[in-house]
Amino acid sequence: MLIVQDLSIERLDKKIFENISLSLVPGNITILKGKNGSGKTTLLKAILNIIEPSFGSIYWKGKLLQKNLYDFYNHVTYIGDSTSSLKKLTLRDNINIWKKFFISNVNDAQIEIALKTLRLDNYLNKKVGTLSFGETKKLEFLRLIMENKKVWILDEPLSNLDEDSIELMKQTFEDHCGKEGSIIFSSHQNPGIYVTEEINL
Amino acid sequence: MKFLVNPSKFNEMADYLFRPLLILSIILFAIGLLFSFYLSPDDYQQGSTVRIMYVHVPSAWLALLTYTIMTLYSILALAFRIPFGFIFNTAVAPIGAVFTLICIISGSLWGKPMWGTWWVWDARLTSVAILFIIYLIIIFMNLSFENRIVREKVIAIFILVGSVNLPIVKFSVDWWNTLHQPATISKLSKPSIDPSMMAPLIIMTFAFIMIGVAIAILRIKTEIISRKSYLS
Amino acid sequence: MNFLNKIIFFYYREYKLNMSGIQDILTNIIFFFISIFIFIFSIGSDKETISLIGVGILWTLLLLSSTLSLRKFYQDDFENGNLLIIHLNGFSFGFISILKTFSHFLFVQVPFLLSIPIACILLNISNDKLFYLFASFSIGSLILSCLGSISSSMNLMNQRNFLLGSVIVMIFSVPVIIFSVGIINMEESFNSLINILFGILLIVFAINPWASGLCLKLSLENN
Amino acid sequence: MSLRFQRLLFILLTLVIILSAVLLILFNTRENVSYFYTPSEIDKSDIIINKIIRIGGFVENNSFNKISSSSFKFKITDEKASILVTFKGILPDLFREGQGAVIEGAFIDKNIFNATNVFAKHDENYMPASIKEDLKDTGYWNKKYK
Repeated sequence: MLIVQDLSIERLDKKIFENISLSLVPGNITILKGKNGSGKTTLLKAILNIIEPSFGSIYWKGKLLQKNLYDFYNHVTYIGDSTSSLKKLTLRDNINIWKKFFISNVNDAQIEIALKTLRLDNYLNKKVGTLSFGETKKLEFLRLIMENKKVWILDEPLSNLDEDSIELMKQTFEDHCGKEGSIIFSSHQNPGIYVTEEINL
Repeated sequence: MKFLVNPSKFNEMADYLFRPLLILSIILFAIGLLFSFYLSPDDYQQGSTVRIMYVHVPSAWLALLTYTIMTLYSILALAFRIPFGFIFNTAVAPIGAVFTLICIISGSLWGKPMWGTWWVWDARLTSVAILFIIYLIIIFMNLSFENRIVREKVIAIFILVGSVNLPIVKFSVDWWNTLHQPATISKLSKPSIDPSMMAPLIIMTFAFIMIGVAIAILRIKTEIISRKSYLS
Repeated sequence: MNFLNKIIFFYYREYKLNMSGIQDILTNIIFFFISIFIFIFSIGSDKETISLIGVGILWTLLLLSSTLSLRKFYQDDFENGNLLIIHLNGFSFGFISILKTFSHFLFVQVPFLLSIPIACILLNISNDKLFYLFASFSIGSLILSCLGSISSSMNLMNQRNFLLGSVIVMIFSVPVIIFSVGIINMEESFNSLINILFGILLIVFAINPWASGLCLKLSLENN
Repeated sequence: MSLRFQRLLFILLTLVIILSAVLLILFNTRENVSYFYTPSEIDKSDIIINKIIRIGGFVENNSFNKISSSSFKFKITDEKASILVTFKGILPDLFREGQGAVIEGAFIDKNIFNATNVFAKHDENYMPASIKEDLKDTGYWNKKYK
């Protein structure tokens, strides 16, 4: 249960955004809308306690975020604008690393299904560097599924994805919210996803 | 004491202080040079080569003093979030570098007659050379980071890490009985320097301090102005 | 318990990243031997001078290899966002820098240390010095890894002049080299010199998490 | 363990490590890492022939004799032991008997040290030449001030 109370951030005495408040209740989706450079990524980073807000505060489970930061991190997955899979290694290695490093309880069958739905299953032995950018972006969602944490914080998840991938994205968002998960993501176009709260920056 | 921490207060104090400081330093330099070249006697061992001491020793003190003050301001800036510390670091680094350079050049000029070589790989000399290169790195860092916030803080962290070298420079003479003579003035007992030679040394030190502070005031003011224009 | 697993699997990831192919280790060692050849050819191959400066050559190569591999520390993970993901996985930035320092020591410096005996034969260094060489090199390379971690974390946001990082490592490694070469020349005062080297290692190891951690947090904040 | 307590623990740990490291270094530098040995430290048994070392001490009085225009022979002493030194080259102008000096070179045999270069070491006392004369007449002059 994440609550952000009239957060405002200044960088080099330039106001990026002012008293933004939002609350992330399990089961709902929040979208951050705004033009490029309107501070969407800064807000997401502030929620992750990477950026220190100049005013306002963020609460997680009732306590100040700084107090129980690592408990918050246990429930959060973050997908940034850059693809985090290791280009030098094959897809299989990446999956192994993710499975081990995130100690994820997702079994191989589920990964198999996810790969099929993302249509990445025949690239298992290819190096990630050879995949197209769209495919590596889809790979990020595989990590999302493998970590399977409660809170998803996504930065521009729908950029350069093709039609049916966006369709697939909506599907996974609904499943996740169904299972008491919550999502906050930023997007500069209008994705047409059912959204419970909308923040315009 | 607010002007040591607050930029606008510093500006007021600076306008008020700068002119007298400059005049005073010129006067002190004149007297100091006069004393050190004509009015003070030769040394019983070294003869007139000892006069280099009147430039070498003050510049060495100033080099170390500048770095210690920069370390203090870095701690202030990082731990207590006082932005003036960053302004001070960027402004004063070249002044410290120049003092260290004067110290090294005058030292090697003095070393030639006394030790027989321009440069000896000796604990004190190497650590002063490292100090000089640390100053240079601080200046280069000022030029190589785009983002101002990152640049300031990384420089402050580097100054703190580099301050490990300060005690080495200070105590290198006592730790390793090296070629460089032990500290003359810092001895708690009667300083082993004759009053007639002490006078020019003190005058020259104050002259160096005055000129250093005057230039520092100028550079800090320009730094404050450049930051304001950058922001508006 | 799973915190320990996370650390083990962090090293599994580092192992995969650095040692994905044999060619990574081999290039390091080939680089090492070719530079020895260059030194020998340039200085002339009479046994006397080489054995005199053999240790100096080894140390310059160790320093060179640790400065060349500065990018391996944080630069790649920083660019593709993995640094943040590792942090979100429960490691504080200071702890990440400790892990990264050891991984750099394991995957860059250790192959180097293993090839010292062969280098000793090439450089005509007598075998009884081998123990001193190993002692001073293992502590020295750990110090260089810590310094490398500090300087590469400082240089994350420094686009224009990346060489500054290696200059920072070299400057702070001067006392290390003075003492470790001292160890090999003055065997009789071995235990006091090795203690000094160990003291330097403790200082650098204590400073590393704070300096690197702060720089990593700063770079992520202003990316 | 709350985050604040953990942070305090790390700060304490770092300080303890740094303190012990500084003590370790200070203790060991005090021992014998000297850029040069004094004559008494070099006992005759473990002299290693032609290993480059530095020796520091005072030039023994009336031990200095000039063999040729550029080669000299003198003794370095620290009032406990003295070493015969041969040197070819130009002596720094501060070099005199009774004056502190540091020589760099190697032992060519058990008791002759061949110096490659000589540095005149200057102690930290500065005193005008004139006062030296008065002190001499009044007899306060101690041997070291030569």
